[in-house]
Amino acid sequence: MPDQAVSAVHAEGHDPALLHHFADAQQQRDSSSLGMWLFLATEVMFFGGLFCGYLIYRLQFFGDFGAASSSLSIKLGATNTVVLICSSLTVVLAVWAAQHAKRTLLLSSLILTIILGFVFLGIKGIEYKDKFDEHHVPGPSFSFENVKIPGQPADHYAKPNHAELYFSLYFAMTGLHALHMIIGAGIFVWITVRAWKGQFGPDYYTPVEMAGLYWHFVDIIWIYLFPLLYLIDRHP
Amino acid sequence: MAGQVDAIYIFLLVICGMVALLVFTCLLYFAARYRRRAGVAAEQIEGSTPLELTWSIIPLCVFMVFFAWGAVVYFKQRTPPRDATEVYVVAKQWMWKLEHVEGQREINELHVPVGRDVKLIMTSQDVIHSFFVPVFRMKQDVLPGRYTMAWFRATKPGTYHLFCAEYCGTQHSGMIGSIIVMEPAQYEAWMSGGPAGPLSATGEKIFAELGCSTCHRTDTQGRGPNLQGVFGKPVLLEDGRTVVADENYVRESILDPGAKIVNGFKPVMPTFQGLVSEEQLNALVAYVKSLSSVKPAGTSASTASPDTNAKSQVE
Amino acid sequence: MSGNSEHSSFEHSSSLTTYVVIWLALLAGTALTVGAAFVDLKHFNTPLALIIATIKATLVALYFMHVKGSSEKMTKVVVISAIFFLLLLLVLSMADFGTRAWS
Amino acid sequence: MATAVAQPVERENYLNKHYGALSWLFTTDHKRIALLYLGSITFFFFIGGFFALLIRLELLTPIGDLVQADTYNKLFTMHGMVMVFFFLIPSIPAVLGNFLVPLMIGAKDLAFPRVNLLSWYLYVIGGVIMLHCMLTGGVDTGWTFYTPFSTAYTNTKIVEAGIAIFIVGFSSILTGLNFVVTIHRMRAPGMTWSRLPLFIWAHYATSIVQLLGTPVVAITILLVAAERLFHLGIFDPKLGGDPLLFQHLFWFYSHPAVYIMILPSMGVVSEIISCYTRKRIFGYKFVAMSSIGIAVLGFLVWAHHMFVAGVSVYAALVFSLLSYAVGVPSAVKVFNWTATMYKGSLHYDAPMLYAFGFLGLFTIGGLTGLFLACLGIDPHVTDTYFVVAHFHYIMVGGAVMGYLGGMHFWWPKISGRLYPEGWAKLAALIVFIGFNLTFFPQFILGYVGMPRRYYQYPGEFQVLNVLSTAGATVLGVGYLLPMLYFLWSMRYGKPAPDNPWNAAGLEWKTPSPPTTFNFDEEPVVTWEAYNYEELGDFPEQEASGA
Repeated sequence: MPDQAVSAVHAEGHDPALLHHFADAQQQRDSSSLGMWLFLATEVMFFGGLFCGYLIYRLQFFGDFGAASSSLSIKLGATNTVVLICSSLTVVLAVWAAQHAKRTLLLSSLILTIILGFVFLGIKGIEYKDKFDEHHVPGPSFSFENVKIPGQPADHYAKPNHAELYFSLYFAMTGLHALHMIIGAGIFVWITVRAWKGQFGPDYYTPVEMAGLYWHFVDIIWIYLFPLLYLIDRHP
Repeated sequence: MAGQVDAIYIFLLVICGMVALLVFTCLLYFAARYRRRAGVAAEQIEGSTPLELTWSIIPLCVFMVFFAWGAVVYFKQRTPPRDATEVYVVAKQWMWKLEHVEGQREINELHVPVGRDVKLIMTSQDVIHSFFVPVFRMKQDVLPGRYTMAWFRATKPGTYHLFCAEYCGTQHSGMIGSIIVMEPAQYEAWMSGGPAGPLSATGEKIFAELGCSTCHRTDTQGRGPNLQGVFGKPVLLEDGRTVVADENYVRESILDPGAKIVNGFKPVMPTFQGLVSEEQLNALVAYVKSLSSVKPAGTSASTASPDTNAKSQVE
Repeated sequence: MSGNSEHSSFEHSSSLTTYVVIWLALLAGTALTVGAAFVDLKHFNTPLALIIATIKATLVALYFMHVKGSSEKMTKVVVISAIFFLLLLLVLSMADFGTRAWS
Repeated sequence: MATAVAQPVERENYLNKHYGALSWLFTTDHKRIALLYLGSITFFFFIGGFFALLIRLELLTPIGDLVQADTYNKLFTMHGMVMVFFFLIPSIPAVLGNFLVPLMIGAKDLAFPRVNLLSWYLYVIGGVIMLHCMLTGGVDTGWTFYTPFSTAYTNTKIVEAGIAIFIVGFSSILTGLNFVVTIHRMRAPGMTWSRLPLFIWAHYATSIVQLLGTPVVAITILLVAAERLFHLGIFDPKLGGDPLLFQHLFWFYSHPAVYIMILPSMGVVSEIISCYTRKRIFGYKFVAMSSIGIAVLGFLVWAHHMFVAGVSVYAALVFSLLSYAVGVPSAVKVFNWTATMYKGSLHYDAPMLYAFGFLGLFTIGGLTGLFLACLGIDPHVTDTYFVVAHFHYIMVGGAVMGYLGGMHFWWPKISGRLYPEGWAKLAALIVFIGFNLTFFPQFILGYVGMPRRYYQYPGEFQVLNVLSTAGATVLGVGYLLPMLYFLWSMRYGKPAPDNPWNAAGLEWKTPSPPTTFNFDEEPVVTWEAYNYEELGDFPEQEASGA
């Protein structure tokens, strides 16, 4: 029997969501908010390692990276960016709804967020399938023969091994981002279930806000990933 | 070089020794002097910012002296003299393969004359190794995929340890050898007994076999740039950058021609990645170097003394 | 807009219109960055794309993540230190890779 | 020596409030989680120590005759990985930190108790995976697992070890996160930042490093695993990848990690020195700020591990300069501790002996760090036993001495029992002698040129290696003693009063061992930190001679 359930005797006018060791709800909300922001700081450094590798290799092999990046479809990338931005909006609406006890708006925006999340993952799946078909997945099956380097005179061909390096980075970064999307979607399903049970209201909406912070962070990562991976050297 | 490293080491040893001694005597003296005595209470001292500032600033200044002196020694260690005799080193899992420019090939041993600068041009065939000669106080990691340089000048004949200092697998501790420093006379005798011609000659042979000469012509303007006198000089690239044609540039141009295309030329050169072994690569680099008069050592046709040759070449 | 019960302070929320405006700005930013990619600005393409992305990221952080209105100064400290240490990693490793061509 | 054991009056405390395995395995009480951590890290400490002894035995003779070359390579790799990730990084923060941070700031518990328990479970899961990896083949790349060797030229269990380290790294992140939020949010009224004990400052600085550094090694390990499993050749030279990128990302974390190991010990030493000299630490602000200084500057210096690795000359200049800057806060701490002794009323119990040991050995370790940061000397001494001696002086001489000192200092509070003073002083002496005998010869070995991680070595190095092995055995005995008499004291030790050393600090205001919620009513802090002028002298311990 975990300890804090025993602690009911301590808190006077016990608010069900108030954990025993916090003095009041405000202290608890501030702690969760600070805790989540610190976790997001670790995530910034986690993706930071990948961005560092990307920065260094892109400066070394600019032409080949441009050629490899041109093989990605901008349409899908741009739609994914729009999808994520919309999901950020629905998340903000959800938090606002929880604060103002608007149950239907809360539930609908949460569900919309989850749907948009899965739309993003769907589009990502299509892109990955294209890469599989075009043999652009690093490994023995990788082939990137005679692809011209954009912006260079006609007979400049990209080096296959540098292109494989690009796709290694591409799959590492977008794969890690997609994994975070899946975790995010899972969190929102859990939040929706709790919202359905009516646990959130004007005086207790922290979980929705924390899930929102996480989702916005994952959106910010994609805001950087999209131009860096998709939009190198696209001009004629 | 070893003398300078020892000098700075002793300098640090003395200063750090004094600081350590000072701290330890203070500790022991305070420990004895301010032992707990009945009725004598400790005197609360808040701390004194000026004192603390002094023992922050003074160490920083002393550290800057260490840094500056160390940086000077490091720079000297990292810039090989221009006229050093060159030895190509290929590190492989658990052995050192060394080739003199004059053509001698050695495994785990390096014969060098006393008093002459020796420049090592090193690369690895597999993992990271590290060329470490404790007596010369010299260590330099050897990386796969590019050249790293190191140099030394032996001052006393003898046989000295050569270790691999970067962990490289099962026989990491077996990857040792020796540097044999000989009197110049002995060295010449050892050299003359050596096999085939100089490394650049083998390089020339490979240059012809692989068909490089069809594009890189010396007489007329072929499809590839004329390599005469290219080595060591800045090269204007197609995208406006200028790079100095050093060993790494030549190596990269052979293995990855598209990376730095010379201004005014087409990227038609195929890659030789996987077609050329490390030893052949070293020979080709030695040959390209020998085409440029900057390097006097035992090169092809021109027999005139290096200085005049350099001038005539430049006009 | 603030809720009825007194002890729940809502400095963390702003009006719906702000959210929609920010949302439109983000969409515009996306369109701009895609459009700009097709214009040949020599070596300004990448910095421009990064500037647009940074503006979008700051908008999301300030308004959607409520960094702007929140009375909590620790949030700002954490955000700034995270960015500082990330730049530390990028800049100091560039100190090595960037200067290799000099020697 | 065990006088008639006076049965302690049975008072409800965190140890006897609940019984049974479940109450321990599902506890969210920071004190119980500290004890869970204590058990698990001691277990790993003796595994790592066992490997160390095998390494030293092998090096008794120049030729490799105790174990095969591969086994030796796995021994030093496992010694490194177990000691760094499973003992040194969690030891003080997870045991003493978990136990004392809430007590010292007057809180009932950490900010996120369940996250704290999750952190321990992650540690155990990581530990089990590492144990499985060791028992079924181990890893032979060195704890630094440099590419391309770790990604392409070995088929030992890198991915499994990587997953174990990733999980344990996550546990370290969660501990750091818990501490930062607790220190910010849950201080008792009156406990302002300038009244915080220096132990808390040290743990705050450690948590900054844990939070911002560990994720980078996490992504580096994932990339190595991705390269081995899915051919994502980010470090593969054949694809144009750069092995130095791995080293940059690895050392970006692994240098600040050494500050994760040493900063908590500095916090412990500050507490011990102020108690046993009955004095305020000299220059509280400087010592507190130097902890934060070390944590932040620690992130700027990582490439001094790579001066000979092929980085550009200019990068080496930048990092050597910054490495000297990070030396200054450590120097300030040592000078301030020494100045604290001045006009003190010194008393020599075991914790104080460990604090003196820390001061001596950390000073030598720090000063030899200056040799390694110097660009002139580093090419000669890096990757030799000079570097091995340097970081053992800091980690074993500094961190472990601090850890043992802290364990003795707070043992009465943790277990409610007094440890046998005589045995403790003896153990401290043995540890000090054994340590110096083990590692001082290695400085000379290093400068003479014996490379690191060598299974066989030329004959002329043997004498120093024999000395070092002799020292290792003494050190091994020295480390066994505390475990024995601590366990002994749990059963037979004298019951400890609430404040056996009459020390300053909120944790001494709770009964020992404390109740589950630490403070019956919320404490209000009105006194400055280390107010020894009000606390007066050291208590006359009737059994102080035992």
